[in-house]
Amino acid sequence: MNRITVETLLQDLASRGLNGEKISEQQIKVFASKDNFVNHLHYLQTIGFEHLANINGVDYIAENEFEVVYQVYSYEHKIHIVFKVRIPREKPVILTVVTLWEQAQFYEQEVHEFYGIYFEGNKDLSHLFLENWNDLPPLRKDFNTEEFSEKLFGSKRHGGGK
Amino acid sequence: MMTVFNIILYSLFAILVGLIFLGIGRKVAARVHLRYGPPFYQSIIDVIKLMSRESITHNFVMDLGMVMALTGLIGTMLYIPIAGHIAFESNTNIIVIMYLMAIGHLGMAMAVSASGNPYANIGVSRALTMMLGYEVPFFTVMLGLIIYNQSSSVMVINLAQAGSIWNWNIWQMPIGFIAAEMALQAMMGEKPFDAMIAPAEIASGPMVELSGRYLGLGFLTKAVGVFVETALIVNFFFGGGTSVITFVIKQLEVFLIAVIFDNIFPRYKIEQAVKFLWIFPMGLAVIQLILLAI
Amino acid sequence: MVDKMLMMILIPLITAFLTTIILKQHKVVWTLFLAVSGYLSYTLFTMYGAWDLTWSIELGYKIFDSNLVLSLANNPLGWFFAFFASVTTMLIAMFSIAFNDDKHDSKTAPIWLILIFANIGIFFAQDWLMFFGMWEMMSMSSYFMIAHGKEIPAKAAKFYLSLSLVGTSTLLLGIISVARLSQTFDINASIDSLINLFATDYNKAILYIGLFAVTFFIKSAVFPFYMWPSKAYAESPDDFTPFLSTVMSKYGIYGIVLFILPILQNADIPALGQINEPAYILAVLGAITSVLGTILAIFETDMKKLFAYSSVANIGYIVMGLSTLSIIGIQGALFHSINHMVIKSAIFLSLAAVIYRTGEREMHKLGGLAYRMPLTFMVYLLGIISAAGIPPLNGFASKWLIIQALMSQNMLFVVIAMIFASTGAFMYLFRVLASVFLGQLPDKYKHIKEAPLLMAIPMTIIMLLMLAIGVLPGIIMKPVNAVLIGMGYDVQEASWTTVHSAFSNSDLNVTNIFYIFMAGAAIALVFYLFSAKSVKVTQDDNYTAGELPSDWGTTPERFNFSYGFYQPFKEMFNPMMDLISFDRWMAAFGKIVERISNGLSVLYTKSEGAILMLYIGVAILIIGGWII
Amino acid sequence: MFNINSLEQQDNQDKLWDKVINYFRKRSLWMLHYCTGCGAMELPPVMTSRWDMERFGIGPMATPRQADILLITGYSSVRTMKRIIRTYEQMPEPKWVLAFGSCTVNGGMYWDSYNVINNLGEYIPVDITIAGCMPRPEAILDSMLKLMDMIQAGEAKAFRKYKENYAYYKANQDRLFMERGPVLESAALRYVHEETEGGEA
Repeated sequence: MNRITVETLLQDLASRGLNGEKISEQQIKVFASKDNFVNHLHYLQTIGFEHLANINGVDYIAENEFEVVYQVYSYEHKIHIVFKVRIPREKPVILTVVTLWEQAQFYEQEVHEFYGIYFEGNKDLSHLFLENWNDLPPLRKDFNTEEFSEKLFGSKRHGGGK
Repeated sequence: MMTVFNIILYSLFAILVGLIFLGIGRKVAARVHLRYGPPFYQSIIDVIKLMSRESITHNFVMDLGMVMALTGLIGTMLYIPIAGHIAFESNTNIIVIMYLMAIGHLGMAMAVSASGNPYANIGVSRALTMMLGYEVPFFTVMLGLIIYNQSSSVMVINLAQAGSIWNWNIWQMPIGFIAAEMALQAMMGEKPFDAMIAPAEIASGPMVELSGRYLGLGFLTKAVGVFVETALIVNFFFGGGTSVITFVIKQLEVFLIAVIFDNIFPRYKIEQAVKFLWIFPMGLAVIQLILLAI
Repeated sequence: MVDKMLMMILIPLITAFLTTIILKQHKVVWTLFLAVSGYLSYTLFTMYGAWDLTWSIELGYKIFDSNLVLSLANNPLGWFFAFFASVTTMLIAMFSIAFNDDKHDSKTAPIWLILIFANIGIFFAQDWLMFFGMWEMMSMSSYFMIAHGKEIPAKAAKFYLSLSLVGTSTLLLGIISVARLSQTFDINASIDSLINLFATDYNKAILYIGLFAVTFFIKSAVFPFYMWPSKAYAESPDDFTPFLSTVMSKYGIYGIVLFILPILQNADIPALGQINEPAYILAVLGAITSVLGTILAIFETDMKKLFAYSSVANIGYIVMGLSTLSIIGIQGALFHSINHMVIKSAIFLSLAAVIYRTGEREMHKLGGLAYRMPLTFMVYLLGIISAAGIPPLNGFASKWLIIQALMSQNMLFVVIAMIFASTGAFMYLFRVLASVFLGQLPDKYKHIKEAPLLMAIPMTIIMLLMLAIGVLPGIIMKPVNAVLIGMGYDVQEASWTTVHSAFSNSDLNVTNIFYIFMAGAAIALVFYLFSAKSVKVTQDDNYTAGELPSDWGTTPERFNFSYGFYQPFKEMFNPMMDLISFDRWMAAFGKIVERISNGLSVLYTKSEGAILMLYIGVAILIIGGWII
Repeated sequence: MFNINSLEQQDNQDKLWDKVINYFRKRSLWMLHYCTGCGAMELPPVMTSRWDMERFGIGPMATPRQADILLITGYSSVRTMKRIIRTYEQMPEPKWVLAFGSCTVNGGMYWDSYNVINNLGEYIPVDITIAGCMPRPEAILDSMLKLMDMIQAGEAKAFRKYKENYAYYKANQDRLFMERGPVLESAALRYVHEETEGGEA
């Protein structure tokens, strides 16, 4: 396979209906819709982006949306793709990519744990880090950690001084 | 009556000397690390503290085993001539010494296994494997000594070296001495042969569940063990000693060599250690044996 | 007054037929069995010193111009083995009463009685005909005993039988050749004639000795034939395994001491070092046996198989001791034979008690039984201390004698093998202790009880016996020396406490070691009692880096570290193990034969090894008969 | 002879004997450093040649069974706390706890985190806390010396406090570990996915 550069990759993706932006010579970001992003990821995998480094969640509370970010890397082309998918906050459901990358299991579990995003098709979305957790997922912006800490751990602002 | 008094005296002497050796060993190790180090009597403080502390037992086997361990080592110690003196009338047979020492190992292994902690069992499995590694070369060296002197008595071997410093066996069989030193390093569980302890890896292995009095007894066992092992080397290769003082000083030298090696080596995996022991010390010991036989 | 000798041999036989009639009354059967072995022990005890006691019958045939006579004679060596064997049998018999109580099983008792009959016959046989007949009887009855009407054991027994067949055919061949030479079937005469043969035809003499040696090696599982005990011991009934290991493994040793040793010692064989070439071969075979047995035992996970290999290793020590051809070596070997009887019966009986209570033979499925069965644990513990040859118990003095003998004969590399084996013994002995008796107690064994009283009594007796022999080696050494005097060696009467060595200033007072051990224990106890008291915690309260193992679904069985106990060590040996695996050799050999004789492949489809051995046996008979 | 209860019955017992024992105890402090947070980084300098803790007989140990001091080096999350408590309870008496850094006093920079406990003293009894983020090695060494003084004077008895006020500590621990309902009302906003695929067919 020919060596893919950032520019050719962006063109290629644009032809497939994906908006992208160049960040640096070795990094681009791509925006996809939640309906067909799995196909795009699968395409990326076939052209050499075989490494899924991480899955992140971002809470855009002002826009009432969650963003799920897939960090995909190619050792062959030395390009890092930040692959972003937006989903609505009311119904945070997205398809799983465990079928493409096995390691996505743990990333998805983590994102589910901290944002409450539901990955459709992932068989096991149990807790990884939090024990005994019954509250709102803690990294959502509408979760009030100070109040939580105060109620559970008895924390005080300024360490109780002033 | 005199024998009873002697036995008590010799045991206490060995324990005390062993503990002070351990303390000096820590001090020397500290100096190798460019530290000040603890006082030389630190090990005695440690043992008294441990003895005075609450301890945790899982079942009766633990008590039985730890007492057995110290028993075995003290029994071994009583068979070793110290600068020609011996606690009671005996022939100081080498094979008796080797086998009596084994009861200490068995007791210790049993006590720690009784805790049911897998770390302890891993440690014991490694320690026993290591034992097979070092006993064979060490015994091969001793075999050379026995054949050379036509006697399996430590006392006879000791007396044969009396007189000049050039009578010492270290000059008669230098290759065997090197082999014995390597085996001794493993026998004392010092690096590079400390895979059975490995604090960072298996949580100090056999000692993982020992606390208070059990660890105290373990320390005493270790102290007597150090005394016995160094005393054997001194008797075999350094001509024993004219007085108790010179004997102990020679022992200390042997011990400090081990401590210094301990501080400058990394750790072997257990199978590497056994392979090493079966190739180098064993090879040297066999070469020595062949040289003697010719 | 009926002949004592005849009575002794007939009573087991008569009882065997009697028990077949009342087989349903299992309690009566086993009690009869105990009574017979008790009677034998008592009779043998009274027979000590009466070396002129004989019984013989003329058959009225003539071969080689001599009358065929079946005769039994009381001789020191045979008495020595027979007496201790029957004492051991008595203890095992007591154990068997309780062991077979639950299962209402008594079908093995008659065969066992026939085996005892053969046992007495072998040890007191005066001529080769008697010896051979009894030997064959022993092989057959032990085959049925091992199989005991079950399928898997029958396979192991088949293997054992086919090897035995090789053994008996070579024995027969040897007997015929030697008898042709000496013109009589008398054992002592044949020894003399073989000694003479060495002066004239060295190679032929070696060949004849080799024929006998193969038989004895097979029965005692010396090196080329080390593999059958692991199969046969493991599958035989649990109460019979001690007998198999303690008594039956000594037939070969008895044969070597009886026949091969006097020849090697008295014949005119060129010396090699301080001994001679055949003795060196014997020593090397013994060394290989003990090292191999040890290594194989270390890797075994089935506890009965493990101790089968341990028995093999111990036979190796005995053979090494015999091969020194010196008085101390033979003393050590005979002493160790008896020690091995005592030790192995202690170990196998305690394991049988464990199996009786748990029904489990795989070590890694057990654990923590010391807290439920403390007596069994103590018996086993003392057993392994003895077996490892640690001083205050009995295994030490005999090992010490053997090592001293080997060293004084300058057999350096054999000594190294011996040390390797006895240090390695420590590894496998401890493995069973840790896996079966220590560690976490699996939930399903939480309510296990101590072994029943009738099992506990023999175990306790054996435990005390080990201690007694350990403290006072004279208990065995006196008969040993009496035997040696009877065999014509120049030895003093043994002392109660001291064993002697060939080296200067090296005699050993064994009793003193016990005192010193007690002194050490007293000092250690002072330290122990002087310290602060301890708090008892539950068995599962372990340091696990703060985790609760139960959180991760870890059961006590899985928490025990016992399956791959010596995994790193094993990995070191893996390439070697492939090379020495007899099964693989036989399988590979069998496959080659299969390929060659494709038409006959039906014969080889199942258990190639066993059938192949059978063919070898038949072939030896045919070829041997032809040559002669 | 040696009696573990001597601390409890101190008033009735011979003072001299306790002083002797306390001397040995203070001169041989073995620590289990539970490396929960960044504080563990400050221990190597204290142990190695710059400050050399071993000259006071203080040394690291691998398991709680052997250790006298439990070092909580920094913040501890709820999950870690469970392990700390188990470790603490596995230590034989007498035992002491040294809490490192601000995090163990009031949460430090993690004071409003959703999973870091604020005050370690609520869950296990702490003998000495060292303030600072992170405390300097000098401070650690100083605290050790202070602990030694306290042991000699018979003041370091927090482990007895744990026994006496076990109900208080246990209640605090249970608040973290026992099954509990939502702490905040906002928990109602959680998205709970309902399987719809099955219904379509």
